Amino acid sequence: MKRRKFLQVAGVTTAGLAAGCGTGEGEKWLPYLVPDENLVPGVPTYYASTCRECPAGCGILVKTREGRPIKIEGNPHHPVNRGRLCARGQAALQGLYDPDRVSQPMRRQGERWIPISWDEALQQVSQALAAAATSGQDRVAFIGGADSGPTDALADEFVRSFRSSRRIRYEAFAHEPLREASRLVFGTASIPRYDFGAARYIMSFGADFLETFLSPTEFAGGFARSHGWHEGRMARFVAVEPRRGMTGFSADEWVAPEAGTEALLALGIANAVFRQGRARVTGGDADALRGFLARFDIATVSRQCGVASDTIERLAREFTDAEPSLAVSGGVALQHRQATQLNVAVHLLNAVAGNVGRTVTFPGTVWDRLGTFADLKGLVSAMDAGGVDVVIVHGTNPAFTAGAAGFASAFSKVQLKVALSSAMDETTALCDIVLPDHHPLEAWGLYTPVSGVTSVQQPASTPVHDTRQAADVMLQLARLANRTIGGGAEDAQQLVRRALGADANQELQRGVTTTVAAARPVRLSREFARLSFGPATFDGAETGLVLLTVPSVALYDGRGANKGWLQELPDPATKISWQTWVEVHPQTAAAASLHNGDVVTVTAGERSVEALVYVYPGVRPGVAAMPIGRGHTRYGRYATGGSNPLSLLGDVTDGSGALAFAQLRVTLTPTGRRVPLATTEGSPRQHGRGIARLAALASMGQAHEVHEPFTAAERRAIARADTAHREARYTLGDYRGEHPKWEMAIDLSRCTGCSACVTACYAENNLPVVGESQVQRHREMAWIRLERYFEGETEGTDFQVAQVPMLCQQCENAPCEPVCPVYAAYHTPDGLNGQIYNRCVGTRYCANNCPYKVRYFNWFDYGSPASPQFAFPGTLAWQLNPDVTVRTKGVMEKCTFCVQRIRYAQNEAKVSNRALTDADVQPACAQTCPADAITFGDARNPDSEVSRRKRDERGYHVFELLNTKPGVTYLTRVVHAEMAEAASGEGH
Amino acid sequence: MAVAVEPKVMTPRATPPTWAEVNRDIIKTLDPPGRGWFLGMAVILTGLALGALAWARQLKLGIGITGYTPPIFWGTYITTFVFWVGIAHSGTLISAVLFLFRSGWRSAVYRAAEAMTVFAVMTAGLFPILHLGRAWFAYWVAPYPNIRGLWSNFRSPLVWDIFAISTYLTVSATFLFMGLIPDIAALRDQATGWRKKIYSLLSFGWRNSNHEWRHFMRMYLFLAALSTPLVLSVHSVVSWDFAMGIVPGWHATIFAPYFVAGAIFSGCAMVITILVPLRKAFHLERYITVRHFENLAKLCLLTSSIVGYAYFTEYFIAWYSGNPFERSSFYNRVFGEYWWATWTMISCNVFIPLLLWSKKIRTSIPWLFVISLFINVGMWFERFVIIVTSLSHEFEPWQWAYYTPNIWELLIVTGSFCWFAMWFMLFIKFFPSVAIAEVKEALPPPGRTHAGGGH
Amino acid sequence: MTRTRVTIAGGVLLGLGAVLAGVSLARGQRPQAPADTTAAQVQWGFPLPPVSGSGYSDISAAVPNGPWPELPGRLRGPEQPIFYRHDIHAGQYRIPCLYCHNNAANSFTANIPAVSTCMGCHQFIAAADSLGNPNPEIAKLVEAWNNRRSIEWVRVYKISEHAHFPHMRHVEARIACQECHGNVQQQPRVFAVRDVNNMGWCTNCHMRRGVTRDCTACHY
Amino acid sequence: MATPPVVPASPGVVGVFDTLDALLLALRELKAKGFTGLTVHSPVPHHDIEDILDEPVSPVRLFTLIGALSGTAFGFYYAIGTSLDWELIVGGKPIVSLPAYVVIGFETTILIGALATVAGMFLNARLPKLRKAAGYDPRFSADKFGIVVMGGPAQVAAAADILRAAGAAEVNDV
Repeated sequence: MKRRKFLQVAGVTTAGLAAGCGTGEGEKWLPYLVPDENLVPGVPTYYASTCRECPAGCGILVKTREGRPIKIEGNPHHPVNRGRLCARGQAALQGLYDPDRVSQPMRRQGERWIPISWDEALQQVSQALAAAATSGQDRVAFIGGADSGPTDALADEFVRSFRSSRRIRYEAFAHEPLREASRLVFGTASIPRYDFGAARYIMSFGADFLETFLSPTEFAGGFARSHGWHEGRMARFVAVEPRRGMTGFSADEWVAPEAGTEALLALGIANAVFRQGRARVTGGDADALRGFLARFDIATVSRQCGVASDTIERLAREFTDAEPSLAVSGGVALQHRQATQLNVAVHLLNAVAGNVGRTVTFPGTVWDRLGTFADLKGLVSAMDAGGVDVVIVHGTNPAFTAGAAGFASAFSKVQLKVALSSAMDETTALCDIVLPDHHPLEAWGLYTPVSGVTSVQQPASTPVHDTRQAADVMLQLARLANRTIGGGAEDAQQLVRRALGADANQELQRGVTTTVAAARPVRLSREFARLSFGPATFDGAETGLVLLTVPSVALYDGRGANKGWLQELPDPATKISWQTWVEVHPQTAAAASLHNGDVVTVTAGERSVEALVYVYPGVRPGVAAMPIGRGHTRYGRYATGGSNPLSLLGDVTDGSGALAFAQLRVTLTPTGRRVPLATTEGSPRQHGRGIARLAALASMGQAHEVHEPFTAAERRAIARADTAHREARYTLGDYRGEHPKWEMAIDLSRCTGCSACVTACYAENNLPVVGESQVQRHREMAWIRLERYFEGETEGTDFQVAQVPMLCQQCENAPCEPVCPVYAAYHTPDGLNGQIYNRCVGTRYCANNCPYKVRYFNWFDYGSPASPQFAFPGTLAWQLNPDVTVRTKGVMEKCTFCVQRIRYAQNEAKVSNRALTDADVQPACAQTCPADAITFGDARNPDSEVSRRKRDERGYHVFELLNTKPGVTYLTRVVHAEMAEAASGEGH
Repeated sequence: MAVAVEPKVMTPRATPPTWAEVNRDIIKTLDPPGRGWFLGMAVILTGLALGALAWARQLKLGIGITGYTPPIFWGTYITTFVFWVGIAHSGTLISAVLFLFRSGWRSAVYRAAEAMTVFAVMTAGLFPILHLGRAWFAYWVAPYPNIRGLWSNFRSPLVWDIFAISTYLTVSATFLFMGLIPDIAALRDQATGWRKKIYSLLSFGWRNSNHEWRHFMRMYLFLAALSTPLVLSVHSVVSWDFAMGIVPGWHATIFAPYFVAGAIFSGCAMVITILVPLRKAFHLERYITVRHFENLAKLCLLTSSIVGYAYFTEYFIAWYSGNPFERSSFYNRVFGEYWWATWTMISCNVFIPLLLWSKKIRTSIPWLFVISLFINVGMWFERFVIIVTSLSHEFEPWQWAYYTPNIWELLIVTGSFCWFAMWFMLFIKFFPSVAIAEVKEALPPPGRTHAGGGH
Repeated sequence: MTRTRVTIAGGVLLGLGAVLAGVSLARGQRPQAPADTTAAQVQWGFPLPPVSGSGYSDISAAVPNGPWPELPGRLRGPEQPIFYRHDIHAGQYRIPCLYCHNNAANSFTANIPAVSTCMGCHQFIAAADSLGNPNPEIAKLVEAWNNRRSIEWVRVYKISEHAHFPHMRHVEARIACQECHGNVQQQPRVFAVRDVNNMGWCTNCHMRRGVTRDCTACHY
Repeated sequence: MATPPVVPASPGVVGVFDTLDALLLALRELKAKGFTGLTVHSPVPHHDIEDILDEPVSPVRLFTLIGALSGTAFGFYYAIGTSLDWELIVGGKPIVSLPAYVVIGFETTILIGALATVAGMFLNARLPKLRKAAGYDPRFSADKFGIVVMGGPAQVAAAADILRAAGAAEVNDV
């Protein structure tokens, strides 16, 4: 591990927090003792590992400079994410460098924490464990998160070695109902694997598969392949859910049934399939299903769900016409009393459409082995009864997510509570001893998200603090208690290397091994018939609004809450950051005269929380939605804003023992206060200005009228002038000779609005996190933002959502350039719109003159430790990219197509004297885009991918009539809906 | 304002003052200041200090302490900058243009107006620096030879500004001082002690001899001739700060004349605002007569209607062009979140000045004073509306926002008014605020009954 | 009156002359074709004409096994934990710069040699100076090595954070290290021969050699 | 009336006048008698005085012209020269964007023109004058006029008579 010692050449340009002040007076250099062959100061080293921000287990490459991880990118060899990453994955770094991390072992005394030595801590814990083991069976409990591989096995072994079987893999989003449904319908209690790429027709019953559901990055890739317009074909996507979230934005059609009746709707459709004689099941199954489904008469269903019966008939027809199709369900938001039934129904729908084995397979996944909410409740009651002496919590925070199970009170009854946690979160705060855990980027492991995919996890950095990996701690504890586990392995590294076998090093380099696992064939079981199907019930007055608690794209189940990047990432649906809001339908709002930003008390029974009203056409009338993840009481400086809707829930479970996240009807009572929303949203409509364009599939192919702001004569004149200018330019000083022209193409048919690009940009370009108060003033610094416009009549469900990533367009005739008095903004030879931070004096004229409004100003000194607004406190500063200047106060900044990457690649190419190719340069946003919507390259090369996409018939430039000649070409998003025309035209 | 030493009321007499009286009365204004003057000065300096503190804080923490809300990147500072540049205009107009037109009534008022011009430019010049993100690098905007081999971008209207404003300051200051020389000589000949020394120095040994007058009058003529296009150019350049931008609501060819008219409009109003108390305090009723005010009022009326016409044209063209961005921007001006600013502007600049059609009001000093105040407010709001509402409602709907100035900006703006007032207060106590020589020119020379002055 | 005409004509001529002067001056500023670097100046840039002055020692007569160069009267530059003499290593013994600062060839940043690099030679080279008495400086090095300690060298050159200087590009372009760092091979103790953050000095060299002056070549 | 004895030592004489007309009378007389080196002090310039003296037009205008022209030249020279010194393309515009430079040229025209004019005035009017002028009287800056005649004793005497005859309030030696 010495090769990653921090004995480095004195922080070679630690990204200039000292804001470049000439000579390094008195600065010290610390050379290596022995140079590390694969670490050259100034040259990045990459380590393959696995992202553990959620159970999906994406493969990552960690970019380190001088031994410090500074950026995470997807591992292109990895079958799950194919080199892409979501916002949460990008932000893992801020977990590693979390300024509020627990930096050494501590013992709690009342409310105070006293540092103790590792030895002392381990001694205490091991003795307690031994004592507990001697005093009886099952007196030790271990609560962990999703895990697999040797470390997972080790935990089991560890608990067993202390005569206990109480080991729970607790995930707040464990999708038990889906697993249970698989058992009931197909006899295998397993989470299916979905192939969105192959599906020609996708129907989602509230599964947010582009946000948090199972493996969103993987799904986004597949979804973009099938649903993204290609050669005139694209899959149709129907979102069936009472609340239309980010995933629903990509839908061609939104069907909003009464909350809790989705199961019935699904069964109704399945029934219709049979009645239309389109079912693809045969033999006994067919008869059984027909019989069962006949119970769900379409007229009745239509009445129960509030969905027209001909809609049901149509959906059935379309769903079976397309081959193969895919229906998904199991989203947390719709995890209500009837969740298992809903998943059963959707399984049946897939069965009758013949999708099972095609788009729906059962290879076995990491979720299969997760414990249920009921299991946790079992442990809670045991703890409550004093049946547990020692509890070890690792990598999960039930005190925050499982308040409903009464976790906290029972937990406090346990004699010794040990946290193997690197964060002082709610659960850790309740513990007696905290043995700080490595961050996944410091730890060893093998992770198998889906059987057949073994993803290695290795340290990319030496421990930032005095922490130890949980597995190591377990080994040491066992050793102290004279037990041998893990086959007597020394530490986790040994465990992993043993498991990898002889060619461990190659494995470590590649990061993942894939073996083709034959998906287990499944056959229909009849058990589901015993379930009782009906509308889900919700506690509370009939007049109340059904409360949907929605997992947050950024914060997941709340574990992302102490990461500034994620807190400041505008929610893709509402565009609000930092705050907790409650979504209400315009009609509901009008009736109760609620307005954006009104502070309301959300009351259920005697429990209540406060939230800000956001009037949102994406929820059904009679439904209110709140995001999960904020409202922490502990966990760190960034986490404590907002409120936690989970604290409203009672321990209601569904048939599978899962917590019913949707179980309440709530009332909203205004407090009379109003707070400006920390939103990036200006106007939610684009007023026909053709920024994010939609086109109906029907209108594609045939020459549809494209708005042309100039007459033919004008066009010729402009072209002549441009060529003249270009000719002139290439004879001028630095512009002489051949240069590439860097351009970008963004395919809106693929973009899902997931905002991974935004966080990637934060990570790559040292963007400061400015905080709630500044976002309320629209002072957020995101160089790339996602604009979300509603198109069409938003009163009903028949509207489209147009999303567009807006970043510097690198205009050839950039309006921002000529107005800068000091040439801080100018045009580079390779077609970039250069921005020289250290030359900028801050007149801000460029920003006024930018029609795309993509220039961002440093209102405060975010980069200087002396300043009250310092954005990189503590170890967060270690993440800063040394290749990018940290901007000082008073200067303008903006996207530069990651010019530092371009220059680096050019230098590399020159030194190893070969030609520069597009493959060498990828801006952070393009690199991470899970949907592969962003293409970057040299537009002067007609064969480059970007040139190809530029020539696409859907290509257009925003505000063409300004003749700014943008370097970013957008490709119109194609939708099945017919009303899309609304947004298609340039504003005229 | 200051109160004269002995408050004896002087009623305007039918007979014009003699040359001797002119000297006596005007030089009297330089008598040691009274309590009122010091009181006013105290208030002014306090305001100035507060403004300075606000700026210090802004320099330390960053310009973020203001209320700026992207995409409104320019706010009260630039608004006030344009306001002061506008104020600066009538001075030169009255002294130079009217001089060329040989309109005699200028002689009594032009000195005060010209002083106002100089100090207004000095105030305006502060704001481009004030509003910079990195004010300590303001000098980078100037094209000075430097070791980096970098120059400034002469395509940028902001660089034009540097040249226009600095030229204007230099030339108008020179013009003012040149006009002062004969008067300083008169002061010198009356003064005693240290004052005499200073005035002798400043008068360059002026002797009122034909050898001096001969060249002086030429020089004065040519300065006037040069100042006239300058005064028109300066506000045109300032207007191009906006017109050169592509922002809907800025990008209009009408801007230069529109701004120049507005500038003269606000300038004349400010002259009235200043002259009324000055005249009262110094008992200059015999020199600054109602006729002068009426003429100023007529100028206001004229320019007001030009400005009003410009407003109309803006809206008409916005509609007629069919350009959706322009249309939306102007619709938003009148009916959007900033309706209050727009309507303040229109009523103060177009409706209220209509009162001046009535001779009764035009010749009533109190009325004029009140109206002039309204016009000042209105013209500040005109710039606010042009700058802020346009920026708040640009091409990109996602980036529409609402901005209101906060306390720090207001402190600095107030400070700028105090800065202006301070200089003016000092001026009127050290130099004659009415031109001795030129007033005499307009009067019958001793031994004659009608003024044969002029050239 | 003739005087008048003359003066007028003079004024006009002055004006026109000025314009022409402007254009011609600008012409003169155009980057020239690359100045060819002689073989003597390539790679580690030695031998170069020795310079004299305070802080430099005269090594013109030095031969590898001869006596060490005289120390100049005054030493410039910051005092270092170990009195490592570039004039001996690089000057007298002619060790190429890149032998120790090898990363300059493949990275933005030139490295300070690792302790092991020093020990590479000094475990064989006796710790004794020319007069035969033990050399305390090498002793320090050995001591540090034995205690697995690194050595806290004092930094001499630092480029501002807002400028990015790719060493490898300049080495690859066969620019002598001395071009920027001065005749280090004559400096007993290294001192900053110039402010490397003087942008005009960078751009002048770039213009002389006709390479880019594009701002984003260094500033991003 | 008895004429006081003329002191031959004095190099000149000054006549102080209460009224403009008296001054003009004396002035005409002096011109008629071919007196040169007259200095007329008057609180304000007056065209009648100019008419009688009828001196050539002040050369200040040449200073203005030359100043203005070199101003224009300088403005364009500076703008063009600096743009060509380091070619930076902004907004796809040509390196030498003349229309933009007109503003610079114009402003420098005015600036240098004005300064040259002032300089011209100072040079031609021989300002600043440091020494006391012969025969100057502080009242000349208020409401009195004066004529100073320099010359030999005979001329001075003659001038004095003329001045008196024209009705000078006072006639003093200087």
